[in-house]
Amino acid sequence: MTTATSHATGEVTYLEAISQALDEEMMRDERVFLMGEDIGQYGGAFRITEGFLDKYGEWRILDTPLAESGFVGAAIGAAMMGLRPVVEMQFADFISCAFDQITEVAAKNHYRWGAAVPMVIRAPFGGGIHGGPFHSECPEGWFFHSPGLKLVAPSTPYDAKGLLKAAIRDPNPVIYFEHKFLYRRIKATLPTDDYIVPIGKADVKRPGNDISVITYGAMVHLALEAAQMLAKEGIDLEVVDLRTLAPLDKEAIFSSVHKTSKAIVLHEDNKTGGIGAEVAALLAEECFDSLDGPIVRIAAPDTPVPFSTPLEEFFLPKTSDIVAAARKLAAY
Amino acid sequence: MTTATSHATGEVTYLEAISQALDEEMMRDERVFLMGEDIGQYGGAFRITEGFLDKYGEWRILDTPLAESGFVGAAIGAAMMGLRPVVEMQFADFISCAFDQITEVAAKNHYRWGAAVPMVIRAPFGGGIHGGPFHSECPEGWFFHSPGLKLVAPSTPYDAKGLLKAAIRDPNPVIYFEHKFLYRRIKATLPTDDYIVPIGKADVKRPGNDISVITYGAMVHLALEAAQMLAKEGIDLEVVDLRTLAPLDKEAIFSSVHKTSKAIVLHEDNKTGGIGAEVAALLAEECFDSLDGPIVRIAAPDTPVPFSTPLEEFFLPKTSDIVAAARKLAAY
Amino acid sequence: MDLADVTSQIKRADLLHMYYYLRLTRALEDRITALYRQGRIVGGCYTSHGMEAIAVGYASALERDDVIAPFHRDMGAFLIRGITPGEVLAQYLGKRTGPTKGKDGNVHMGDLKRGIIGFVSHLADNLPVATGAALAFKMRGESRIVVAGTGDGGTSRGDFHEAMNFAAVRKLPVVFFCTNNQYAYSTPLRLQMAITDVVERAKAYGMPGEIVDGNDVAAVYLASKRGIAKARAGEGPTFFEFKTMRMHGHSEHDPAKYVPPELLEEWKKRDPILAAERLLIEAGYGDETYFHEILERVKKEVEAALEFAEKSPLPEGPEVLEGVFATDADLSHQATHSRSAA
Amino acid sequence: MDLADVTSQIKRADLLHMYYYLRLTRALEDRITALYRQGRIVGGCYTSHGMEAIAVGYASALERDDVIAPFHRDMGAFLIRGITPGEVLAQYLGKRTGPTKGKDGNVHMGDLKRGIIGFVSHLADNLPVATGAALAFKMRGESRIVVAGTGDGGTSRGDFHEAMNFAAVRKLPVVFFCTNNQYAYSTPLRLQMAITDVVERAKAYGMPGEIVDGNDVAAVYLASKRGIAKARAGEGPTFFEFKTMRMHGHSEHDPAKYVPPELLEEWKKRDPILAAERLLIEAGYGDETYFHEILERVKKEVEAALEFAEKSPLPEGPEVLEGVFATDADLSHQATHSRSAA
Ligand SMILES: Cc1ncc(C[n+]2csc(CCOP(=O)(O)OP(=O)(O)O)c2C)c(N)n1
Ligand SMILES: Cc1ncc(C[n+]2csc(CCOP(=O)(O)OP(=O)(O)O)c2C)c(N)n1
Ligand SMILES: [Mg+2]
Ligand SMILES: [Mg+2]
Repeated sequence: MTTATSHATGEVTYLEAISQALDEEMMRDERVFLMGEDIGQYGGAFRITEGFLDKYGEWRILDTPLAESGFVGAAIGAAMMGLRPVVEMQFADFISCAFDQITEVAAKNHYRWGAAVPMVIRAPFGGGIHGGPFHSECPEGWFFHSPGLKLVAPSTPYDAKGLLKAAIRDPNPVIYFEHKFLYRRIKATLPTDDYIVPIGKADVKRPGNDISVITYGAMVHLALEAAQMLAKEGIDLEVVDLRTLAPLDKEAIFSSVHKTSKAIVLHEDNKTGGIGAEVAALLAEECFDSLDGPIVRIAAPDTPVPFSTPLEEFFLPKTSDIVAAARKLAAY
Repeated sequence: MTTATSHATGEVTYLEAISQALDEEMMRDERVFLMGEDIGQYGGAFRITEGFLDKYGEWRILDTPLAESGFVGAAIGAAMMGLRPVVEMQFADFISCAFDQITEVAAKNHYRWGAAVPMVIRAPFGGGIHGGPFHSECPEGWFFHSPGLKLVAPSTPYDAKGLLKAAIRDPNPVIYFEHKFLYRRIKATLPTDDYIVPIGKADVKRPGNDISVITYGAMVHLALEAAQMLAKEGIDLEVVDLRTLAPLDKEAIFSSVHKTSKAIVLHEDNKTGGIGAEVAALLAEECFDSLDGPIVRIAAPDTPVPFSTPLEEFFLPKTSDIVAAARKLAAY
Repeated sequence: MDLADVTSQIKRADLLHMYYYLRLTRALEDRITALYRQGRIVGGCYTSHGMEAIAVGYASALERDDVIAPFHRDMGAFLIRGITPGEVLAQYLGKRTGPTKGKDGNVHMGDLKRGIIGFVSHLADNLPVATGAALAFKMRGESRIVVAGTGDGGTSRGDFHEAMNFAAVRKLPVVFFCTNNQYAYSTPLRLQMAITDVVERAKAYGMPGEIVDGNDVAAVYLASKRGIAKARAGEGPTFFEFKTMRMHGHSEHDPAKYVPPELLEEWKKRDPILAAERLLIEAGYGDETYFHEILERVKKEVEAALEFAEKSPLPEGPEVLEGVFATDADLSHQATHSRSAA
Repeated sequence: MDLADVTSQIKRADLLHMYYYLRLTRALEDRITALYRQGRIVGGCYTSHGMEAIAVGYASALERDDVIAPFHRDMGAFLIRGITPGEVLAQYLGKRTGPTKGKDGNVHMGDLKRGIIGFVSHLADNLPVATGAALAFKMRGESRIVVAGTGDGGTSRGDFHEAMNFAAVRKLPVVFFCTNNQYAYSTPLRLQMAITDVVERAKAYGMPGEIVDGNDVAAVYLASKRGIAKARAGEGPTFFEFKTMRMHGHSEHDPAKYVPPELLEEWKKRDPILAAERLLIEAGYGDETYFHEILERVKKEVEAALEFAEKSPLPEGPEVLEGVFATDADLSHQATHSRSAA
């Protein structure tokens, strides 16, 4: 397995960045422990905790029965008693089984009676891997509408590591949406020193002057691709990576749109009631005077994630969708 | 109890309208049956099914164990086998316990393998009754982001009866949000004939020319009150009652805003990620050219519903909020 | 329970302590009920009337650093863990001096400093949470334990199952109890489960279970002591079924016409306070004069508490916006490790 | 099982029918595995290899109008209920001719016309659904029953508990089974539950339970028949624990290094197909020639099926948008009442 020293060198994947963050936080703080299905000997469905069992033992790498509500509830209790649980959903889709514990217990405890619940739920989410309706979901929209929860969704190895560390150190319940499609597809060289990416701060992944593309997760890469293509046509996209979905970095969103006057809101989640709706609503509310065109949303249609290849391809937002929308908006 | 013939005469409350709809549908169609906690001998926490047990027996008025996921799941199975279950949540808040069954099973079955799930979940929702964080919630925002579900939320006895009948006759899972605050507070004389209010159709509760207030549930009455006050100042509000929350009646929303050019989106649910965000986003996307001012959202702040009277008063949107926002928007 | 068993196993002072809390619970809840009838209470009103022995019994069996996850009829446990009658009444009146500062109501009182996990309406939700607290104690090698409860109704929920199973698999230091008071709201046991004793549920988890007379405070206390000792010794969880009867409606608004009057008559004879008094008399630990004294004392305490609560300020509107998220400072003040250790 | 018991209770034709389906299941799943290794399958690949007797046994015990809610290793049940190998392979290849028309994958096949409730990934979610189907049959006075299954892992979920309890309370015509194959993914039983026999779980619901050799198709069949007969007679639900062993990884991508090789060795000797062949020989119902014939036959069927599947069209992109909501017409075509009645 990776060790703290080996973390320093060479390029790492998005998946390895997550693994490093967990390892380093566990070494830094003995209160940090992991819970979930098959995370021990097996190293997790995606092998993110491979080797952790040997290093940390079966209490800090705690294999649970198949019971998401039960182990999320247990994480809440452990967090209140001073531990720092990091719970793994085998797939983000199964978080629906723990919905009640997350929204009614974890999210509300501090507000109701002052008990902080410092815990993280890791949720491997998103499509593009032929997972079908139950292994490809983007459940962030549900939790976005639940005061008391923080939501993050990194798009790069750097952010993946830094946001996970920040999430573990946060005094609140944080759902960490890690995009399965990115696991082994992107790489980067990371700083050798300990660092965090602060929760609540968006990041301009590409500055531009004509249109703001506000997005997160795997879609960031599509937006960057589209930006590159459009640059040749003289359309200059600014790509704003939200990184934190709740609470939204309104300042960053507004300041981008104040500059560009036009906005495309992009996500892989279903369109209706997605986080993009809130971003668009905020812009229509707070930046109305700056807007030089309609706010365009690009998102998956309002259906479950279909299984078969041509269906999933149709379902997922594409670079060409962004290009087409940007051209139209630029001409507006 | 009320009987079919007694349904014809006199004013009925919102609560009685619901009760009538259930009774008439049960008489009309022997496949319709009710499930839930304490709906039998006790007649339900709000006494909506008082007397039903004697009339329909303990299988059609089926008292369940305290297990929301279990009985919603059972309703799904019964619906697929040809029955028409109407499930009562004792309070809408407890629907979180059945979240997984609703979003993963009921919502997706027809899409995935063609099995229609004709069922209704009645969810008594909303605040203003000193219920605190677990007896006052507006959970519609969560389900709004779940393709395959229909959501309705009547604001009057007429709509309450007509929408419930339509929901029971619909071939899909429908969540029926009935506002507890309205139960005994509003009355109306209803038609003597069988009628439905079609799902998917908004209703202009007050025509006006200056500003569209797009809202639903108990807030409709605040909007009407505000409209009355503002009329004296020469500000003419149009009050659009969505009635159906999913799928939204886009045409009605757009045509109102095409006329007025200004929109206030109002709901009792938390602001961020609420249904109002989608309405605002749709307007910013599709009616941009018609808009003569920012889209204003009025909603509860992003907190759980607090218990103590001054807190709950502060939390809930007020008529004065609408009046103030409308004045400002009118002057824009 | 047998007199000799009681006197040999429970100290006089402990029994008198429990008697006091039985009386205090009853006096406080009776006052709350009266206030409710006068329309002075905000929200609903659930009491433990006739079931006081359960909370008083188990909470008396705890050590200071232990933690409870009470259910909604455990007033005695709140009091024994140190929430004052004044705070309780402030909570019921929505005052800022209540444990939730007006954010939540009635029995939804939590306070980590006093080892109380705040009740969540959604029944059984706190059982998994309790297993997590126990897990923390076990992982840190502390000798603390958790006692977590539910009603008969709550045992039908999936979270009950998932919590019981997890606790058993990991041999966590937790004691579960079920207050079997024959009804869940209006729903009788026969419509809730196809077993007659809730304790049967424990078999599904390989967990030892025991039926205990929930109206006998000494029996509840001694059973809890046994379960707690086992949990503390690393022998894992135990499940107790405390048999009792709900003597009022589900909440005070409920006339409970669905309960056969004979059943109430029968259980009235087994009132836990009367039973405790009989026991104290037999043991020679108390007499009518003493009981009267205590009664007067708790009445006075409750009236003083009400004065405190009534004089307390209501929260102000903008406080709504406070506390959705915890800060680092909040967290660093959070009582988590053993108080003795700290 | 004892030979005399088998031959006295099961007709020769029925046993041969089961043997055929054991072989067909194995051949089909072996083919799917091979395709998976060639990268020709869309998505994951879970099989019932070494556990085929369970689905074949219970599905053979059903009447035409009964309904199943299978779990994810019940290929034999799909086949017996009438989903053709061609449709199965079309499903695995994401073709429009599969039961979900490409909307969903692999074992997520449902078809009300054939009495199959489509599998949902979320384990145990379909158990409450199955109780609802049984409720419909009971309310309409039909003599139909439901068989619903889960793995050992799935019994840890709350929905298992809520379904079992509800079925027992209302004495619904449903038979529950658990395919106890020792592991949930990589998690051994000892980390899942503190009991050694899953059947203990039934006691929590006052439900009769039985342990059955899941590798003996005759035993599974006869046990299912007993449970089904009781359910049909209005005597309520039964729970069967079918003991078996998962012989491959959780899915074909999983080398299952966490399984001790001895365990696999031991269970390999108990392969359900070999066991069935021994039984058929002993009973004089079949011999090597016959077995060979069947083997050849199912291989051919599978190859023809693959040809069908491969030739079938993929769905087209815009079909994504179809079917989110059902129409009145969809509903009126839905097979719900007994097929005999219709
Ligand atoms: C998940 C959930 N569903 C419904 C309710 C509404 N409710 C509150 S108390 C109650 C009955 C509880 O019965 P039981 O657990 O036996 O406790 P008791 O009130 O009898 O002491 C119900 C149905 C709830 N609080 N939580
Ligand atoms: C609620 C839920 N959580 C997690 C998963 C991921 N998962 C799929 S199969 C499986 C193991 C299932 O074990 P078991 O029920 O014993 O069935 P087996 O695969 O052993 O036949 C897991 C954890 C899931 N499908 N559903
Ligand atoms: Mg009870
Ligand atoms: Mg298994």
